[in-house]
Amino acid sequence: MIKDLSVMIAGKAGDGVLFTGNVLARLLKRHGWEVVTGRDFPSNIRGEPTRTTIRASLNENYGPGDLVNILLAFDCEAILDNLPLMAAGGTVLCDGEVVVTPPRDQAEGKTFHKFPLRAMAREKFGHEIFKNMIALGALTFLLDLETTLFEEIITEMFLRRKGEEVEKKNIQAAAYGYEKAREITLARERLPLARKEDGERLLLSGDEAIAFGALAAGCRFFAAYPICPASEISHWLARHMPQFNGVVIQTEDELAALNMALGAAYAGARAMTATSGPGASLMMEAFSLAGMAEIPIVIAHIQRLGPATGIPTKTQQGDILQWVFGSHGEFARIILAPGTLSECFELTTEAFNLAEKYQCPVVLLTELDMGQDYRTAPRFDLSRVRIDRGKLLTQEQLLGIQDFKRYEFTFDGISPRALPSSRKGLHMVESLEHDESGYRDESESNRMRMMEKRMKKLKKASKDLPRARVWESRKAGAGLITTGSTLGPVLEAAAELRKKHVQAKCLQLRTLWPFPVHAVKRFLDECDRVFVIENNCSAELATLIRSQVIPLPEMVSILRCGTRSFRPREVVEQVEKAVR
Amino acid sequence: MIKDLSVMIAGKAGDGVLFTGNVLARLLKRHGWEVVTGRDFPSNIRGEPTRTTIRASLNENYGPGDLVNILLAFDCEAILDNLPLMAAGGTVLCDGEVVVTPPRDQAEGKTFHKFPLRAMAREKFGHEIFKNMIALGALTFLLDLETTLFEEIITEMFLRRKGEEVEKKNIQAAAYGYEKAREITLARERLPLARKEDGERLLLSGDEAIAFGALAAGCRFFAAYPICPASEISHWLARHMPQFNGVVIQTEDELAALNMALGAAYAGARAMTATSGPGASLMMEAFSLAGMAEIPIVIAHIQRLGPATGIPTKTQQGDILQWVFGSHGEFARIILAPGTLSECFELTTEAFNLAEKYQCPVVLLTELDMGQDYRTAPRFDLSRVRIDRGKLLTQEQLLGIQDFKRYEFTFDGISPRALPSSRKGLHMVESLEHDESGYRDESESNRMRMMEKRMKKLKKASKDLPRARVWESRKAGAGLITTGSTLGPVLEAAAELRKKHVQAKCLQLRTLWPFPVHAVKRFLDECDRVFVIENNCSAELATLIRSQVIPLPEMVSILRCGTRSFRPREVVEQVEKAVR
Amino acid sequence: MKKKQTYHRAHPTWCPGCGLFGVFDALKRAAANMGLAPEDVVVVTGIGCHGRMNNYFYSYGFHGLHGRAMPVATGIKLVNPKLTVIGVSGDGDAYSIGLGHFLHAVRRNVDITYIVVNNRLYSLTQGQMSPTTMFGMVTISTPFGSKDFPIEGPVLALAARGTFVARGFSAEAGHLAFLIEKGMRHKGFAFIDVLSPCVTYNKLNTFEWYKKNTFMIEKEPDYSPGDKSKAWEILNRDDRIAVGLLYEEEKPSYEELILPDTDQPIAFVDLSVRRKELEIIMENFR
Amino acid sequence: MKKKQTYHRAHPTWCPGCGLFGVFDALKRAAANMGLAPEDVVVVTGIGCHGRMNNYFYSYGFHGLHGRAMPVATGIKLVNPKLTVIGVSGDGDAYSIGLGHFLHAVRRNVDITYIVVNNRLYSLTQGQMSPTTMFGMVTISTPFGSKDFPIEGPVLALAARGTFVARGFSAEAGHLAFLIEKGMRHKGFAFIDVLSPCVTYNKLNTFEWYKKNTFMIEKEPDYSPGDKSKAWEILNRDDRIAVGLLYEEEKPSYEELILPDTDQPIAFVDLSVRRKELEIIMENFR
Ligand SMILES: Cc1ncc(C[n+]2csc(CCOP(=O)(O)OP(=O)(O)O)c2C)c(N)n1
Ligand SMILES: Cc1ncc(C[n+]2csc(CCOP(=O)(O)OP(=O)(O)O)c2C)c(N)n1
Ligand code: SF4
Ligand code: SF4
Ligand SMILES: [Mg+2]
Ligand SMILES: [Mg+2]
Repeated sequence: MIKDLSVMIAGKAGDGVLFTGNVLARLLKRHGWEVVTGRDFPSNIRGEPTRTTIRASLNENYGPGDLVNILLAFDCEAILDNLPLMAAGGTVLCDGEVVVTPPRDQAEGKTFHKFPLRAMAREKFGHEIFKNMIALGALTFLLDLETTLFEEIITEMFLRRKGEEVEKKNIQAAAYGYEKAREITLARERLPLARKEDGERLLLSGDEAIAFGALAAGCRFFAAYPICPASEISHWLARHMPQFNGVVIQTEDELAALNMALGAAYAGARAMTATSGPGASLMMEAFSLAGMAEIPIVIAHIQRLGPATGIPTKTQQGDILQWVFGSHGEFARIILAPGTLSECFELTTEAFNLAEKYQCPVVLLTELDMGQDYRTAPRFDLSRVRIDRGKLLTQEQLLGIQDFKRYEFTFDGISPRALPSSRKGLHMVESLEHDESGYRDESESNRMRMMEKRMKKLKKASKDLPRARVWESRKAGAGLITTGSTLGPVLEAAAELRKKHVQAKCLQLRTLWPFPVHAVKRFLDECDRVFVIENNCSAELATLIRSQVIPLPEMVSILRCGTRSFRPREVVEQVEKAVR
Repeated sequence: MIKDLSVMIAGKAGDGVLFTGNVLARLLKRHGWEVVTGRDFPSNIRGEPTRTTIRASLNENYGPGDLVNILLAFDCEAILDNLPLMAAGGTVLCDGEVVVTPPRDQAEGKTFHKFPLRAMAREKFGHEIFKNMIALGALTFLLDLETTLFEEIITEMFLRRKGEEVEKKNIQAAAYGYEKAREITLARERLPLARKEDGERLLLSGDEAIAFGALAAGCRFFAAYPICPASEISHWLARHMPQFNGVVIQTEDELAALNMALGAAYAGARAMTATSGPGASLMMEAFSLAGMAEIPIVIAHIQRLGPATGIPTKTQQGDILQWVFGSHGEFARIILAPGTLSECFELTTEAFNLAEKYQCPVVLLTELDMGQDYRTAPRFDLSRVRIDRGKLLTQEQLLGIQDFKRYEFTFDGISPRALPSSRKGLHMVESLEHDESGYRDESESNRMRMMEKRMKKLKKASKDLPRARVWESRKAGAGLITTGSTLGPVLEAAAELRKKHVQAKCLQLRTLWPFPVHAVKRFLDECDRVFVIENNCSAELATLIRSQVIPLPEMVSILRCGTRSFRPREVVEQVEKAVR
Repeated sequence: MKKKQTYHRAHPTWCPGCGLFGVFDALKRAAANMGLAPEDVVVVTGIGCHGRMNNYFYSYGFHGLHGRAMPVATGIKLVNPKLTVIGVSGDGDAYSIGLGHFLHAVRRNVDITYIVVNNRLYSLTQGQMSPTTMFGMVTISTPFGSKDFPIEGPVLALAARGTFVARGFSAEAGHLAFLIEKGMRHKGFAFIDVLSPCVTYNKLNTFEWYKKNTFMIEKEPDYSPGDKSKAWEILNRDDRIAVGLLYEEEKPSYEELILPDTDQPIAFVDLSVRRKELEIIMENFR
Repeated sequence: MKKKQTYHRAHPTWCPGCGLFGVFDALKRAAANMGLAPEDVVVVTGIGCHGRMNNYFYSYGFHGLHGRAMPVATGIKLVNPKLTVIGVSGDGDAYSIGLGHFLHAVRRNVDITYIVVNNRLYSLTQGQMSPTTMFGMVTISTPFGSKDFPIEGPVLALAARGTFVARGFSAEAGHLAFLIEKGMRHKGFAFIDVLSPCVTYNKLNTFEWYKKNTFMIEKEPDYSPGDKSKAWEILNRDDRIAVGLLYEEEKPSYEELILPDTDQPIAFVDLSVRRKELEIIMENFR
């Protein structure tokens, strides 16, 4: 029985590649499989090559795999680029005018079928749009999936939104594709998948998990400017916020987005914004204001490939140091980096507490492949969501206080907070250096105390932050340090390395700032060789570690400077080479 | 004979404190002294305490000193704050309604004179405005300066601009102050200064030196948005640019400033912008564009105290890491940090060459106290200014080329450049990832090569950058590493330490990025104990060093988190404490 | 009605004679007339001499970043619509770096009163040209005279579909107080450009100059602030500058349109986890 | 006169039927009519579907940052006034994130031709509301309908003292080419808002919708583009959208005013160190 496979859907922008892949992902998930999609898109609405790869496993599923077992292409030319990725024994189905002859060496061991999806759709169902359902039907056959489960999904998608007729026609198209595949493929090409209970599991994107986490955590004000790959957070919240009495504002730009969110947070909302690449640079000024005025704010940054406009549809981890060291002046900030879908949810809910407890900006730093790709995850546990608003005072508490000072010097640096309209809470929020009541004060003595007050909040916070996670507790030959969505390939690589008798353990940094010095030191002590694995060109994570941990053993950086995330093999090979 | 002294002028914003101090500085300079002013201003136009301290020495003058010898206050209250800074035997002259009794212990050994400047000005010259000239006259007496030299300066200031009458009246007021001081002060209070030839020396601010350097280096397009303490560069250039056929544009904001300068640089100008604090954060997005599109641009950043609006009139070194690690995505950048007035000029002229040779943004990072304070310096040597436009092709060269590619992959990563309007030079400037001709290309293979190409430019650049400077060549017990305007107090502290038999040597980093790893390593090898001295709260320079130099000995950070630069004594004390 | 003194926190350190004193006075008067509790008012200011207003006017205050007063004010108003939110900017703050935010706030018609203290210069930074500096004027940044054609806030606000467009003069604090009060009572975005001499740096647009070059539209016989083309015309007159309420129109305000429930300010909504509803939403992910 | 093909670099990958094809065609025609050498033209674009124009139109091109086309174009024009500088933005690029820059470019009257391809949506990012999206429209970012009141570029340009304000329609490529050519011949800032359907995301403002809801002012009997109040009036009409040259005025352009010598482009000025002059200036520092 097959327990792990990858299906690639390829075509041109506008072909419905993403849709097809996402439906297949859902279908596999309903069969109890762990699933992750891997989209690879151009930054153009139409006409350029596009693909998505669905990785599915019966048990653990860390992320995109090394090879593809089935390739379904809406355009036969697409197979040429993708053949090198195909596993031996793979099957290729393709549609298109052009007849393509793959190079002999790459074609060996693979089976090719011309599968005229468009023609079938046109002829049998009167419109090319049905090509995607036919394709999915064919895949359902190839993977020996339950047609009833597929029909269920089709009904969910179409019945309510498009009516019965559309639903039916789609079911028919799926059935047609199923039969056609049976006709043309060979029995040995079929991959009979093992099954499991779907259970309570979810299938969603990181952006959705963040949006849902925000809603659960009481975020009631979200302001953002559209940008790939963060917009989905905004779109999702726009649909659900009203039910919770909250509001989503599309601002005129990113400067407005963060400033507006700061105004909202000051006035009492749990507020958030989300952005990427150039938008993040535009937020640097107001980021500094949040630090100075100690306004709790959550900023989600879904990293795309830079610099400048870069490649908006490709993933990277090239913005780590900007958040740690960027913006003018010095102030307290917290930077969290979820590495799994569940953490997207959990760290988001936690981010709002941290922002309010430590009255500082909290950045939720993730990547395009985490934000936009779909993954399975256990159902989110809402009973574990806590709301802690820190030292926010109620009207009653304020009335009981003698001389409220918004920026009072306290032992832990955290001052009481009052919302505008509160009686006895009147104060200033000041972007200039200010005194305990918030009024401008440029004296050196005040400045020194205020800086110390604002900075020391992080000392207390360090104990309260998402801890670095260690996989495998024994002493190891190879220690792999990573963060964010690179975790998936690294964990898979570690498992692979262990199979090859390289004792590998992993450290996942979930808080990047304040930097978890002790956790890293402890990990370093337990490893013979250390590797820092990150999806960027200039070793940002390694640079950060070096700047914070002293003394430091030698570390080897494993980097990717391309347009996608790591494949496990790429990590395995480099570690092996160094260790052997 | 006196060889070193400090005079403080204090009052309220609007009193002409700065004017008075600057004239005194000029006067001392004309006597052959080395001079540096130290302004300490509120960020308000009127009514708040203000002071400036003129440090003057016959020989070396590194920066502000530890103590003040003469205090002239337009407002007797001002003396209270400043008494603790006064040297034993100091003299105080003050005007004002309020009678102030200084605390006994602080008053001891100092002489106080009530000096009714305003009343004298009103009575004798019909207007309070003459109070400053009277004050200067008094100081001329106290320091036993040449009245003829003073009259010369008055003539330079007033004759052409305001006419003979005004000039005369000012000379009279000065003479009056001179006589009055003679009347009321005691002989022992007079500090007869030694004299030297003024020679060809200059007295100017760092901002002026940068502006002059830009003009000399062929900068012909300057776009900026007003901001303290960088505006002076703009103001100076606005006056002088037209003569050189260049233009200064005041843009609508900092986003426009950098983008406009990039357009200008692309079209062929040597272009520049200047900013500070919040303005720098606003430039982060276009900074990234300059990196991606490989546009030569010079950005001067005169650091003020942050975060947010901070204290716009106070100095700090809190924006180092923003330029090294800030902005989204990864790209080549060069960061220079002048430590002396001469270097403000030299590094600016060099910045334009580096920008064009390596086709990347060059940041000139300095501080408010360097930018706005006045210092003496040897005359700038224009014969050493070279213009190197790198691989910029002329029309003739282009006509001789087969297939011009703006972003051609070359051995050193630097590609040929053509200006719009050139025949045979047509190309795209693209903020998206692009191919050799500049057109959008999102393929992984292209991306990898382009990133490598852009990044490797810095390798070649490293050999071409302003070298780190070492003071004192022998092996030392204490190695002091610093950058920017902190150099002054550090050098003075080192001299002081040597007097106290602590062998101290200094390393001044003049290029912060690409980081001069070897120079630092070599220096580290030559010192027993290492101190990193910087004017900020979070040890940015030390963090940078740690992130780049491996392995690293222990380093002690000496930081200032206040509102002014170091006084030498503050460095001496901390080093001594650690070394002894 | 309250006393004007209620809002007097401290005596300003603006240069003696500065137009900002008139604005400060008018603001206090308007607040007094409205009888506002200082705790129910938030004054959001820009960066500039005008930005010191928070130091003197007693209420909640937010002195944010240069040019960003409007986004901040919008965020505050949406989260707590019961607050009276007043913006105070300068001509540089509102018409230069903040121009985009200003006009977007206008078009959204958020219920904010926005006072732009227009001294036709960047005063706090020592007198550089601003977008309202007159053509040809010599300033520290334009030693050979300004070459930028000026723009006027009220014209732009009208073009961006402003529902309340006015111009005051800081020498006429009583009239200005009347405009501010009217602006606060206006449902939606009320914009008031205030002609306000900077006595230190602006030697051209002085009190006298304005007295000569302005006229009160309230005194024009047939002027009605309901007529948009009239407003446009009067704003485009070359000879003299119109002062008064130039245009007013009724239109739903942004918070009415976009908030699910204006009576339940987001600021005070109960945040306890609404598990039942969230569990149902989670079903969408299955 | 040149051939239209001169400027055709590649066939666009815009969605078939997109209004941008009309703009591309009009731009080529206008350039051909002007007989411009592709090397003497720089097209500066914003980020959005419109931003792909550089990939198809053959000339020097600068595809910069979202919303920042105008500062870049201004920098280019000032440094080399002999270039024909054309800006191409979208409604998001020009009227949302770039609104400030747009209006400041208008007021400065830099000699640039600025074409804003207005499809009333953020199309490249999948169809979110833009500042010209009609009130109430459902988009991916406004599932319950847009609550922002739209603004119109031409009205704002007029208010910012634009000297050339026009509106084209991408279905009328010939007329649009005429407007663009006229804009390029105009000395100063020429602004053209182009009504341009996004066939993929905008199901409301379609070609048919525009045909029904626009009219050509050139066909209005007594319309003259020299009359500002007329232009204002016609732009404020609620019933139908005016297409054509709405307003034109003669005024010195920015580069004439601010450059010491427009005949000596900064781009090609000799940079060798002018020691003598510099030594004299250095004397000021003594
Ligand atoms: C982003 C940013 N750029 C520049 C500055 C410097 N700055 C402070 S106030 C000001 C302009 C003030 O002009 P205006 O808004 O008209 O206020 P006024 O002082 O005239 O009241 C500027 C440019 C800043 N604080 N922030
Ligand atoms: C600073 C920044 N924010 C956001 C984006 C994402 N983005 C790309 S195109 C676009 C809007 C496009 O709308 P428009 O200008 O109308 O162009 P169209 O696609 O409709 O032609 C946005 C928001 C970006 N590239 N840069
Ligand atoms: S500088 Fe001008 S605007 Fe500022 S306080 Fe003084 S007079 Fe008023
Ligand atoms: S998405 Fe719309 S604007 Fe973009 S190319 Fe397609 S039709 Fe044109
Ligand atoms: Mg002003
Ligand atoms: Mg658009």
